[in-house]
Parts: sequence; C-alpha cells; structure tokens
Amino acid sequence: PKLDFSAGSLDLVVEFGGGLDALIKQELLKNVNGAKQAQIKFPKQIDQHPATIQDLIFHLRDFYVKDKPELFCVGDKVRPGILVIINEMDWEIVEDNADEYAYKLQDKDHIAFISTLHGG
Amino acid sequence: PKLDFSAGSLDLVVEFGGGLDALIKQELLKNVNGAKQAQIKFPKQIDQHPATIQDLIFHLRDFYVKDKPELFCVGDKVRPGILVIINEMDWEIVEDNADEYAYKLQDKDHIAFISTLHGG
Amino acid sequence: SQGSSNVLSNEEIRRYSRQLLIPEVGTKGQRRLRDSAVLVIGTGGLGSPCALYLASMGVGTLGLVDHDTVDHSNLHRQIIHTEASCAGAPKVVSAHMGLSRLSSLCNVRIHNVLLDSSNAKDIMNGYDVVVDATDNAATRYLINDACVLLGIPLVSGSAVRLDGQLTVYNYNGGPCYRCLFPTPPPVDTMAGCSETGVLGVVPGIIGCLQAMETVKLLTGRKMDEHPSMLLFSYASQPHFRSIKLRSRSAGCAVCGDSPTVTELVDYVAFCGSGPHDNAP
Amino acid sequence: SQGSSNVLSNEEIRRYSRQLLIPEVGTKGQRRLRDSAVLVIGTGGLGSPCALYLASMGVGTLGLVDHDTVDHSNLHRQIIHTEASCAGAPKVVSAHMGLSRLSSLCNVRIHNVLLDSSNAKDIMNGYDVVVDATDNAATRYLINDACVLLGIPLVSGSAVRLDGQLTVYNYNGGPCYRCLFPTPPPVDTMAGCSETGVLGVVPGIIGCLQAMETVKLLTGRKMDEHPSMLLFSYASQPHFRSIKLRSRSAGCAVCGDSPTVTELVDYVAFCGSGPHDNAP
Ligand SMILES: [Zn+2]
Ligand SMILES: [Zn+2]
Repeated sequence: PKLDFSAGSLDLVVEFGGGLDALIKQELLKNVNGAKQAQIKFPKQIDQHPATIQDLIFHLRDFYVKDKPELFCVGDKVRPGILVIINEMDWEIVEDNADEYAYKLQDKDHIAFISTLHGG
Repeated sequence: PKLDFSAGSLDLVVEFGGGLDALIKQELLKNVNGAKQAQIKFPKQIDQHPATIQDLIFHLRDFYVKDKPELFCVGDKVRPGILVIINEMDWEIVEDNADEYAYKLQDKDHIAFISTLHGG
Repeated sequence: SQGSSNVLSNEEIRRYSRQLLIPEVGTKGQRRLRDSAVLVIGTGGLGSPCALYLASMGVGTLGLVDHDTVDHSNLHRQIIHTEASCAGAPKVVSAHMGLSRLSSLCNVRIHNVLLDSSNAKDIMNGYDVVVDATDNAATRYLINDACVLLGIPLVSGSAVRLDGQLTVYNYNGGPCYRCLFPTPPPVDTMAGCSETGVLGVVPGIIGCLQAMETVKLLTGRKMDEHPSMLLFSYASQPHFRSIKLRSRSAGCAVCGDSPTVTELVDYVAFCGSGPHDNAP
Repeated sequence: SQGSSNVLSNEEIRRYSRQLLIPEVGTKGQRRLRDSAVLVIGTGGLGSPCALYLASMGVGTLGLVDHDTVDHSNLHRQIIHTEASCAGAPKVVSAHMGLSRLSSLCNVRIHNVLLDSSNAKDIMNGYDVVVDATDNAATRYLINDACVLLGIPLVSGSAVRLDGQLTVYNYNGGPCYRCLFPTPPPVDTMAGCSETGVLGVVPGIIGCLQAMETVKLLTGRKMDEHPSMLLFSYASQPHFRSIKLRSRSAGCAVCGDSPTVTELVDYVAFCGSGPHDNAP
C-alpha cells in the first residue's frame, strides 16, 4: 500500500471480532490477549484532508481483506451486520456527525469491527 | 479533616465494593453507574514525603468509615479479606515494592477496596 | 401485567427468602416479578438457562415459543432438556417439564409453533418483556418489529462459536434492533450454531445474563442505565466488554419518527434466509 | 486422568457435533474433556449450573461433594434441584439425578459428606480440576490448601447479594487463595447467602463462568492467560471487571518456597467460624 506520511502519521489499533478476523490476511493480524488486532500506521492526511474512518475502511478493504471483500464492504460502506466501535463506543455516538463515515481518525484510536451474531 | 495542600493536590477516585460501601458514611459516597465511589482531593505531600496509600488508608479510616473501623482496618493495615486494587491491578503488582503500603499515590489514581465474598 | 398486587404467600416467602433479604429486590421487587409475564422465544442454548432462572427467581408467568423437537446434538448446551426428551418431544414440552420440576409457582404457557408474521403479535401481546433466544436473523427482525409495534422491551442474546452478544432493545429511548442494523446482512454471513458450532457454556453465560437483564427491566433498575451492548468472548481477555450504544434513531424504519414498517412483513424474504435454513 | 485416549464414539460425535466444529475444541479437546475428572465441591447456587454445563459439554467424570439436603429456600438459585427433592434428598443425590437426566455419558461420583481436614485429600486426590462452589471461608481455605498439597488447579467462585467473584488459583505460577488472603477475615465480615441474601441468577452467572474456566484449564487454553480475578456486579455498569493478580507469593504459608502449612489444619479454628455457621 502506498501511503503518504508527509503530513504525519496516526497509530491505530484495528480489531476484528465476531468472526470477521477470518476474512483478514492472517499475517497482518496480531493476537493480543486473544483479540485479533492489526496495528496500523496511517497517514494523518489523505488527499489534503484529515484522514477519516472512510479512508481507513477503503485501506482495510483493499489491503487487509483476504478474499471476499464483499463480506467486509458493500461498495463504499461497511456491509450490513457489522458494528463499528470507536474507543468502546458505537461510532454513531462518538461525534455529532450526520455521516459517521466522516469521523476524523485520532492518534491511538481503537477501532473495532464486530460482526453481529445470530445463533443461540 | 485538616489536610495541607501547600505542596499541591491529587485527585483520587476511591471505590468501595463487595459490600464495603456499607461501612462508609453514605453522604461521602457518589453513585457512579452503580459503583460506590468517593472523589477525594488528597495532598501531594504528607509530612514532607510524597503521599502514600498508607496515608490514604489512615484518612479513610479516620474520616470516611461510619463506625466499626475495625471492619476496614486492623491497626495500620487494611483488614484481612479486603483486596486493594490500584487502576485495575492487584496493588502488589503495581510497583516492585517490598511494602505495598508504600505505594506513592498518583494524580487520577483509581483505588478500589473490595471485600472478598465467601457465599455461593 | 397479571394485575394482582397481593402480599406474598407463606410459600413464596419461604422459597424466595434469600432474595427478599436484598434491598434492591425485597418484597416489592419479588411481587413485581410474580406479577410479571415474560415470553422466552427459543428454548435452546440461550432459552434453557434463561427460562430456568426466570422461573427460579419467581417470575409469575413464563411463555415459551419453539417449533423444534429435542435432539441429542442439543444437549451439550440446552440444559433444560433431557435425554428422555430426545424421543421426539417438542422443545417447549420438554422445557415445560424442566420448569415444573423446579417450580410449581411459575405459570408456564407453551407455544409449539414457528413464530412468523401471522402469529407473532398474537403470541407476544400482553407480555412485559420478550426474550429473543432464537438462532436466525429473520426471526430476530420479526421479533424486533413486533416488540416495537407492541411497545415491549426486548432482551436479545446471541452466541456462536466462542462469542456472545447481549443487548436490550426498544427500551427507554434506546435503539431497536433495526436502529443498529437497518439492513439485513448478506445471507452467507448468517451462519448459526449448527454450521459453525458453539461451546456449550457460551449460550449458558449469555442466557443467564438475559435473565438478569429481564429482572432489571421488571424491577425498574434498568431505567438508570444507558443503552449498551455486552460482548463476550471465551478466547480473549478480558472476556467481557461493554459498548455504549446510540439512542433510538429518528430515521428508523420501525421505531423512528415516520416509520415505514407499520405491520409485520415477510422476514424470510427480507433476509433472504429463514429459520428453516438452520438445522437444530 | 482416566487414561483412555480412544477415538470418540458415534454417540459422542452425534452429541458433541456442535463443539467438534470449533477449532479450539475439536476432536482433541472433546477427548480431553471426556478423559478428565472434575470435582465440584458444593452443589448449591454455583455448583448447580457449573455441574450441569460440565456434564453437558462432555467432562467424563464429575465428582460432587455436599453434606446438605435440598430445601425450598434453595430453589430460587439452585436450578439443578427439584421440588421433589425438598422431601429430604441429599443435595448430591438430587444433583446426580439432574445430571443423569441430561447425560448418561458423564460418570458421576457423589460424596454426601461435609468436607473437612480428615477427608479432603482422599476425596480430592486424582481430579484434574477442583471447583470451589462452597459458601464459607473455612472451607475455602481447606480446599485451597488441599489443592496446593495435591497439585490441583482450583476454580474458585463466590456470590453474595448482587456481586460475584471468580478466580483460578494454584495454576501456572499464579497465586493460591492464601497468597491473596494470608489471614482469614474477621468472623463478622463472613456473611453468606443465608444471612445477606443473593439474587438467584448471580451465582448462575458465576457458576457458568466456573465451568468455562474449567474447560480452559482442561483444554490447555488457560496456559496463555495471566492471573486475574473477575468481579461481577448486578448493580454497576459495566457489570464485569477483570483485575490483574499477583503471581505466586514466595512467602505464602502453603504454596511458598518454605511452606509452614504442609498438612491440612483445623480450618474452623483458623477462621473462627465454619460451614455449620451458615444455614443452607
Ligand atoms: Zn429502531
Ligand atoms: Zn499461596
């Protein structure tokens, strides 16, 4: 992945849960006390604007998902049935964004993608 | 309580669990999402030395415990059967102290006193 | 909802004495449990412990819904059932027997049917809390929508492999299932326990926690809490995480300000897959 | 400990199919469970769900210890028992019946005795894991010391009022109960469920988690974890907290480098109070 770090970088922890880790290239995942995480250095700016979670999602879809990207994204969006959790909060309540995809990534953010479970 | 704040102060959260909250003057406790906590401004220095958890324990015994101080302390020490937890860690492993009572309090410390339970 | 607010009988005092000692329950809370009706949909891995504890703690009326029969492959997690029931007993009948062994004070109503759009509102109507202990997405949307239309809080649990999830929906300004998941997931992501397996005690843990959430709802305690989802994983430490959830979404198709779903729809078509696509 | 490492029978494959699908369990893990022996001490609020799930998940040999008989005031939390057992059945007999209904594949051994210093090592010897599901401090020290002397890991749970605690002791360099609590607490702080009460589902949750910890120990998963104590409270949000614990203490009286406790002692005298000071 060609990333431009000229405007600085962000250290992110990205976690995949509820079975989503199976979609990700295993060599990019670390087992942190049992949680499947990627530690990602991400540019502070993408195309002159502060990097957003939408930028991160594109990056994950293009470089982290093994195959079946449609099980992670549908078009630009995270596929239905995946909860996005930013620092232990539903991403909808992290900021008063009309558009949750516009969330500006912060250094040290912990971002979890958790598949909802249906079994019982 | 006469506390000398001339050397600065520490903001501490002190929590009482496992039934210990019943020993404490209720007007000094706050209900924080169901946890019984006291928010305590504590001197950075006591008698010229950095304030320790021993100093805090004396202070709690003398000014926070309602009655039956022997159910909180035996002499200088926390009574047997109480776990002391500093920032979600057993206080014994927080520092390589030979004496856990010598732990130097830090600003924003979260200190929990939890009574061990025997029932089933 | 049973209307009676009589004092506790001597038998009730004897049986629930250890709960009456707890200020947060007490006589008032115990009477509330007795005068409440809870519907547990699904008497499998989640429903087994949930129904047992609701009955044991003193919930007065318990409805059970399941269309399945007991199979040997259920018994590693569905502890309300028995080997004897594997001779073809409907799960609700087997579960009823388990509850009867434990408590004759619990009034049990059984519904040996597949919950669908034609019967859901009739079955669910009148209950104070509904527990979703089912195993497929279509039924989860169905139960959610019926709870919203009937104004009933929903205690939703799920468990697959080594993971579990727990949320209370449609309560006190919090979200409904559709607020969180407006669009059903792709069909090939909806594997249940029969395809991907589950460790027996995982639904045990979540089912117990569903009983706890139900008690919090019935006794009023839940009013003090913010919407949250509990995530459990056997494989990671710490095992539990609590995630803060959004409030009710004004744009939600069923609980929003201008709902477009005002009656139950065809959930199998909506999800592209239904309850029959999962083996027991 | 049963020594057999035979393949799984067709009956086992049929019954445990949903667990065999999980890579972390699989055939190997399922065989380990079958070839293991677990002793559950106490068949009350904690022991009820713990024993049920250990049997349902396929633990091959389950020992049960209790000296008590079933009482109506037990049934709000002790879901393995039945109203019929309240006619005077010993708890271990009643629990055995509950396990037998659920699984004929589990070999159950019952000990209808009060565990004390004279019998503890004989009863506990040979088990792979011991589960402390008792209700008083004296017995907790007794079980701890016997586990250390016999080299058996100890899954310890407790529940009072609305709170619960869970720890694995004496395992993989972690602490024993005495490392954490070298001195017994004052007698008047040792209230159990009969004096202070307990909400029925609280020991349900902790007992399920004890079964989970036992599975982690038996399958080897627990080796990857650091010593910790899980704290549960119905009343606070989040309900669960995980506390990092110290390692084994070199100065511990029983598991330390120069132990002073090398045989079981008089634990009722040590604690100033014993199992008989708690009603059922
Ligand atoms: Zn909604
Ligand atoms: Zn020790």
